[in-house]
Amino acid sequence: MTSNLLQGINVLEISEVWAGPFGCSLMGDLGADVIKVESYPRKSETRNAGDPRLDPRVAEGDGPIYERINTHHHGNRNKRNIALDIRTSEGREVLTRLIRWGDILVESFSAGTIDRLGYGWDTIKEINEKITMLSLAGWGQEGPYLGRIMFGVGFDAMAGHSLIRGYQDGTPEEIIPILHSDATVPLTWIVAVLGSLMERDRTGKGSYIDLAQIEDLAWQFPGIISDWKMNNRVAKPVANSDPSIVPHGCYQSAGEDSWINIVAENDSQWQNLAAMMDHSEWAEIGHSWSSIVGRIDSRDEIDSHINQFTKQYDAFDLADKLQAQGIIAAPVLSPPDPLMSPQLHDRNWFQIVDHPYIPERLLGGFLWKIEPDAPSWDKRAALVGENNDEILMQLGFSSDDIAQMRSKEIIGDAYDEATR
Amino acid sequence: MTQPLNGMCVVEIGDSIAGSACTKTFSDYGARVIKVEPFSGNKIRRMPPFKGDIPDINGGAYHLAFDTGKESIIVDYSSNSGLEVLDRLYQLSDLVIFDTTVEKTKKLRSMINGVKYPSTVSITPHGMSGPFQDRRENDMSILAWTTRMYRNSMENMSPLRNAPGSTLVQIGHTAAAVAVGIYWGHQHDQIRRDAEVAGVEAILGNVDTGFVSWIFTGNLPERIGGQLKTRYPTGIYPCKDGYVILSANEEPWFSRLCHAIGHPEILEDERFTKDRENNWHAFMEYLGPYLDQHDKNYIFTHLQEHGVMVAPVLNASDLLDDPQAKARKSFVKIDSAIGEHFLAGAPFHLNKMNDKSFKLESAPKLGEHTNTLLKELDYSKEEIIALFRAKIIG
Amino acid sequence: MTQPLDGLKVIEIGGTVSVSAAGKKFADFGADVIKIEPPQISEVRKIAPFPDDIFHIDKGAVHLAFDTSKRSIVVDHLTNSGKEIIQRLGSKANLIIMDIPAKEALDLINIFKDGDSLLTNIVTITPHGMTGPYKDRIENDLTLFGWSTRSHRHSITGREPLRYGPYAGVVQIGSTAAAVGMAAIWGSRSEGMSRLVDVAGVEALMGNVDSGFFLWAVNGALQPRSAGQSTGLYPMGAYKCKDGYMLFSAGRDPVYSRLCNAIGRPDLSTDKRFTDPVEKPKHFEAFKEILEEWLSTRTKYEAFDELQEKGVMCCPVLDASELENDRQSVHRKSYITRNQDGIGDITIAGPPFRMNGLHSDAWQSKPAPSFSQHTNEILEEYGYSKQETIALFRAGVTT
Amino acid sequence: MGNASLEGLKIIEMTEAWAGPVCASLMGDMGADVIKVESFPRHSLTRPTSPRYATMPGDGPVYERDALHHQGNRNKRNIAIDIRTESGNQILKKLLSDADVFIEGYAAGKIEKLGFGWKDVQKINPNITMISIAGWGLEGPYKKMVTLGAGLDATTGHLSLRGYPEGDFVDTHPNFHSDATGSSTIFFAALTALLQRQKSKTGTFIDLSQWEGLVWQFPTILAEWTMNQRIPERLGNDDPHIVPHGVYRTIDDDKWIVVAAEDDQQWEGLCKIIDRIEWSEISHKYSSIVGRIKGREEIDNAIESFTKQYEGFNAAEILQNNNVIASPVVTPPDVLLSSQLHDRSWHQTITHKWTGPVMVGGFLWDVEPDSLSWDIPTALVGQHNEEILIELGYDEKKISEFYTNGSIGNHYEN
Repeated sequence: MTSNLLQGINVLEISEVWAGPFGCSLMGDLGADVIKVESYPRKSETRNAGDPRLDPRVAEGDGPIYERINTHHHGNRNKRNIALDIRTSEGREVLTRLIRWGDILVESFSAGTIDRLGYGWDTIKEINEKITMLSLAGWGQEGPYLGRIMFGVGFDAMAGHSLIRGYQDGTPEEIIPILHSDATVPLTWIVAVLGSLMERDRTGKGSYIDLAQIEDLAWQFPGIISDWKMNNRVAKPVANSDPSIVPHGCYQSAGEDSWINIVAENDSQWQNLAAMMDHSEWAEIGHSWSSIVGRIDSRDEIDSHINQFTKQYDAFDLADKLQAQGIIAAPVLSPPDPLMSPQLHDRNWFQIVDHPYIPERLLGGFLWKIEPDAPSWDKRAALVGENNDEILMQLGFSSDDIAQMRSKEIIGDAYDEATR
Repeated sequence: MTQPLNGMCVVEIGDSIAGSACTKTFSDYGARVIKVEPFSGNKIRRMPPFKGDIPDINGGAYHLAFDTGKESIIVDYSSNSGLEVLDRLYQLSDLVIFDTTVEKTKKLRSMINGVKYPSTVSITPHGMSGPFQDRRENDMSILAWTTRMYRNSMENMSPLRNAPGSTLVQIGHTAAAVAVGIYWGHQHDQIRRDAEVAGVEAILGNVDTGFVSWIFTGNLPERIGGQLKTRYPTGIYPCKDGYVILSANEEPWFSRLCHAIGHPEILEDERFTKDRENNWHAFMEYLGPYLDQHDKNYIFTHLQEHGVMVAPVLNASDLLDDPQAKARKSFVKIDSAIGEHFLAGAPFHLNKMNDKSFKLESAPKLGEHTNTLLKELDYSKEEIIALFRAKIIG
Repeated sequence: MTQPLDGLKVIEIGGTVSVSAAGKKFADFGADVIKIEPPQISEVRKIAPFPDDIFHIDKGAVHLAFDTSKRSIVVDHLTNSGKEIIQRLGSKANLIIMDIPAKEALDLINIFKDGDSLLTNIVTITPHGMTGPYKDRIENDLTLFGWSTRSHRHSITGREPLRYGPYAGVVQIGSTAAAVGMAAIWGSRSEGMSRLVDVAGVEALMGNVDSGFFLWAVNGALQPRSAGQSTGLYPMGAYKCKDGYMLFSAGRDPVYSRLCNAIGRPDLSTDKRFTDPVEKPKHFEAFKEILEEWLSTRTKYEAFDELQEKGVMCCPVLDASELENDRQSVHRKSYITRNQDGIGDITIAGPPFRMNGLHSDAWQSKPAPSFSQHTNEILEEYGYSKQETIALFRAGVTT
Repeated sequence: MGNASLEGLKIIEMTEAWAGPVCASLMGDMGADVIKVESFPRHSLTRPTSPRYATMPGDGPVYERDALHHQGNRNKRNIAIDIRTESGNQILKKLLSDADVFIEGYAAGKIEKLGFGWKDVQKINPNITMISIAGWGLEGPYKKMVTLGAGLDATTGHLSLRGYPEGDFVDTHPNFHSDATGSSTIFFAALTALLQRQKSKTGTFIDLSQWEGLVWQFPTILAEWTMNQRIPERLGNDDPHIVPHGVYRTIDDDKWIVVAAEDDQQWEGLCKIIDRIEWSEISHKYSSIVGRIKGREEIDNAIESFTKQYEGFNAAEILQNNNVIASPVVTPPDVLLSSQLHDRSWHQTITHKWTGPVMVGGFLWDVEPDSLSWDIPTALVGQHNEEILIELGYDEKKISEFYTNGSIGNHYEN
């Protein structure tokens, strides 16, 4: 039994990839009842792998590829799943009942699409005036870019973030596309929908929430816009350095492609670091490096000294040593490295998930610990249509209705791999 | 006209009223005073009263009065980056006043060595050596060491302090004197000096304590409160509309008083010529009626005309209206962090009354001058922000 | 007009970037957010940029953006007198979010314990959580990011791993705390129970999507740290155009074919070199040449309009100077500029989401408070007499 | 030889009581050549001719044995002149002609009558700095008024702040705070003028009102009135915002101790000592200053029940060792019990013709490298007449002439 903070909240998800689905999983972690309406018969984008030989997102195994893909697994725990063709009248009837059932509807089609499907806000609130509808189109529901398509990597580029992420000597071609908005948008929209439910207590009505993913990125990077507006300066990539702090960087540690981050934010941290490096004199009054002023004037020299030092040690060991001296230091983890953290094991953070098609592995755990009712991974990422019958029964359909829908391919529990 | 101390630069590194009182006079007569403060602000900023009783780090009465015309810079000198800033400040200045713990003072003073450095004055409660050097005291507990609390009180009642703050002010004021002294010396013989003012000693070694009298006579001071009934009249006496203070127990003032109140016969009266210490009540039959009939300002004027040392007992509300204060502009209205505010004016006047040698300028906001000063000390914008980031300056 | 979170009281303790980011949404959507700041100024106020590069505790860009609509009170939470204030403020609050060292956090949690039950919801933010061997470690934005596997993954093999933009990591941690904090408030509204939530920065970043660990955990194979432009599923990444760069995500159909048509090379959509998954990686350079030639005659906005018209996933790569004037930002007022007393014009991002219409006032961003601006007001509100207020100030507990 | 900061400066002091004389001694302490021009034949206030409370028993003239005089007159030479006489007048002129500072303490206007107003002095020596220290200054309606420190204390409002809350003004002991602080003010004023002289190349006259020299030291008195229209009340030893903050009984009769805890940390230390550790625990109302200022009485009692078991010095020691502000309320004899003062060898033993060897209080400050020394004990009246007059170029014959015509002297009639 997972946390029940959100017990009694019904969440209806018609959403792809992560920004919508992952948030729904978080709500599920917190006790909400989440039903994911999955595209059918067309395979949902989230489950759409390339050639399994080349697509790194697909786990080994012999089950259907669309059940083995990481994108789906990472964003769909703790929900129930119904695969429904909402382009059919029967499908629409099911969806309509789901909308009556729901407190929250999460959709992340590009702007306008859901209206074209006949489920714009005006229709939705006719069906259920208490429901809150959340739309997650990247550029929002209005404006010149209406109808354009993009996802996380593009919003990152247009929010000005991409250009400050690179190496100081690098070119934009080198900048790795990232999905930061997919990680942060869910955190924002949970606040949004719960806020609207609180307002519903006063007004008796749900509300429509237009969340432009690019705007949710914008507020997170005040430095970018401010440096331009305040000082007419276009922020340049600072990579791992900080203009006001030395040392502040990423250094090589022993072993191939192994790294450690080290930061000394104040004199005492610097003093201890210098001592660790057998150069206490660097922190003695009289030596220019004993003051932050002297240090920021000798960034490169200091960094190269540190590199010489860190090269001799394993990143985890060295981080232990430095932290013991009160110095900010952490190994730079490659994907497998979390399993080496005694801390995460001590906190039982990893989760073992049993799934018919992917090998049993330790997966990453929850974003938070809660007392007294801790979150638990009650439902693994559902198979397509896994809960069709249960959900339809709950909505009042008879087993005959269900059998009919299945035969008319209005619902289903398998995709044709080939479909796009 | 320029002020007498123009061109002189004093650095104040302190955390009590004493240091602020010490550098105030320098500042008001034209010296540049740089006040080095911790992030929480110098303690003096937290001393009430505040306007409307609403605390304000820039609006405390002591701060407004004692930090006039100073510059405020926030530096955390607990680590090397801060010490490096201080080192540049030292070299900018002619005099450094320390008013903090002995431990800190020793550390900060140890950096000051050699010709390019200024002279220093260190203010501490018990001095920088000896078993009590690390004791923490406050305004009242220091006074207790000086025999004054004991002497200022009455038999069978608890000893009594002076007005809150006055002890620390006296200590700071003492430091100002030695400070200007060694500054003069430094200018003339190029000898850098470190002076030390121990609060207890500064007051105990001064006048108005019972110690020396006791050494000379072995008699403890009489703790008789306001009225000395053996050698009268001296002390505070009630009159028609308040109180006056008399010092007429000795000649020639006693005779003058008797004439002034119209009872010269007292001077022939054996009760007073032979046995005065036992006849206070008898004497009061002459003085009492006179005091009862007249108000304090009349008594003041009238007795003074006869050369009797007498003064009215005034309270806060009387001060601004006092004719002498008005005539001399003893109180000055200035603009301050809390708007229009009254402060006491010049303690002394050079050449002529109210010339420009003394100037009261408003007290600085906490950290108001950090930026400009650091620029002056040759720090780049980038370095300044780095120091701020590292919580060295604020 | 009431805002959605009217009536909620939220307390923020620690003054870090994380906790300030956590409190921001509550404040802008109507909650009464009290920012309890340490006497030695809050981290968030120390962060550049500052106007003209002159530091000022009330003018830091991050503070101005994240502390909007809050009230500031300065309390030393390490003293007992300070704890008493926090206890009085906190017991009236729906939620306390704190980002202070685990040891200190434990002390504060204890003053809200009533036997086994808690007097109010508390979310703690720490680098490694409240328990475990690393609980007392100190980290910052860079090192936390290193822990998350994202630094390593989102950088180039052989070269040093990279973090995201400064503070991206700690801001995300703050948002994580806000989300669960909101849920905790909802939880006690519906069944009156208060909860203790432990947000560990490392877990909040690593457990979220786009972290390399989950991917590795599922497929077991370690991916090379690819450069920005994917050489496998291209075009993916930034490509040079006339006046800057275009970001593409058009490696797979149907988008890939649309791109080929849009640049007038329908032939490429069936060209085995670029469609056969095994062949494709060998011909990256060839395709890049073709695409860049087409781009070289077009500005990024021209390419953006032209290609999106054909349903190609792409967009311009913008820098700071271009954000505000982007057509969409202008239309939606994604950035607002206002004049703030004593600071001048400041520009901050608008609402992260729009409730009840694009320009409803569900979101109202009032100016960020100056340091200790509301100390006296708040103390009075919570029943402290003038004498007590002065005593606290005098003792250095408040400022 | 002691401190040489003011070496080369010549100071002429013609003042009585304390403020002026002490200032001159402070200058002497720092190496200035200070000459006290003593009133003759009239003796000064601090030189009583018949024994009184501060007079040391013994032989020799009473006026050489009074503590009040000894307190303010070290490190200066003494010449006793009747400046009303022709030759006395001449001598003073000579003294002033090469002096740097002239401090006079007559009632306003008096010095002019004697022919030594600023106008005259300026003519004698344009480079000299002259300081007049009349109680209320040289100008204004009160200029003619005479007073001692106690009167200034009363008219600056200080008196209205001191005293027992429940008591009456008449219970409040007059004090001479203006004398204790005035000396430093005069000292500072003199040096300020000398520093100005370095630029202006000419002397200065300073009108120093001791009242003004005192009043700036009490900002609260004025501020309470101007900020909050309040007349501050007598607080005794309390502080409205700090608890504990008071004077408590010790085991000895009429011996007292000051105890104050200004913050939570000091409070915790105190609670340990007085065995009320629970009072500093977060659960207890007294753990916050807010609770403490409501519980002043209970807390004071608890503290006194502790201090009553100890002798004052010991209690202070114990409390201080736990970060608590504490000091014994020292009586004059207690001064000799302070291990601190002895460790710093602060007391000075001086030998004086009539008092004999006597241990008195030390200096107000110490200076490195050249520390202070008590080179000249309080001079007898006219002790240096000859020495000084010879420096001024008079010969033996002239000097004995001065004695016979009464323009100088070296003793007073009883």
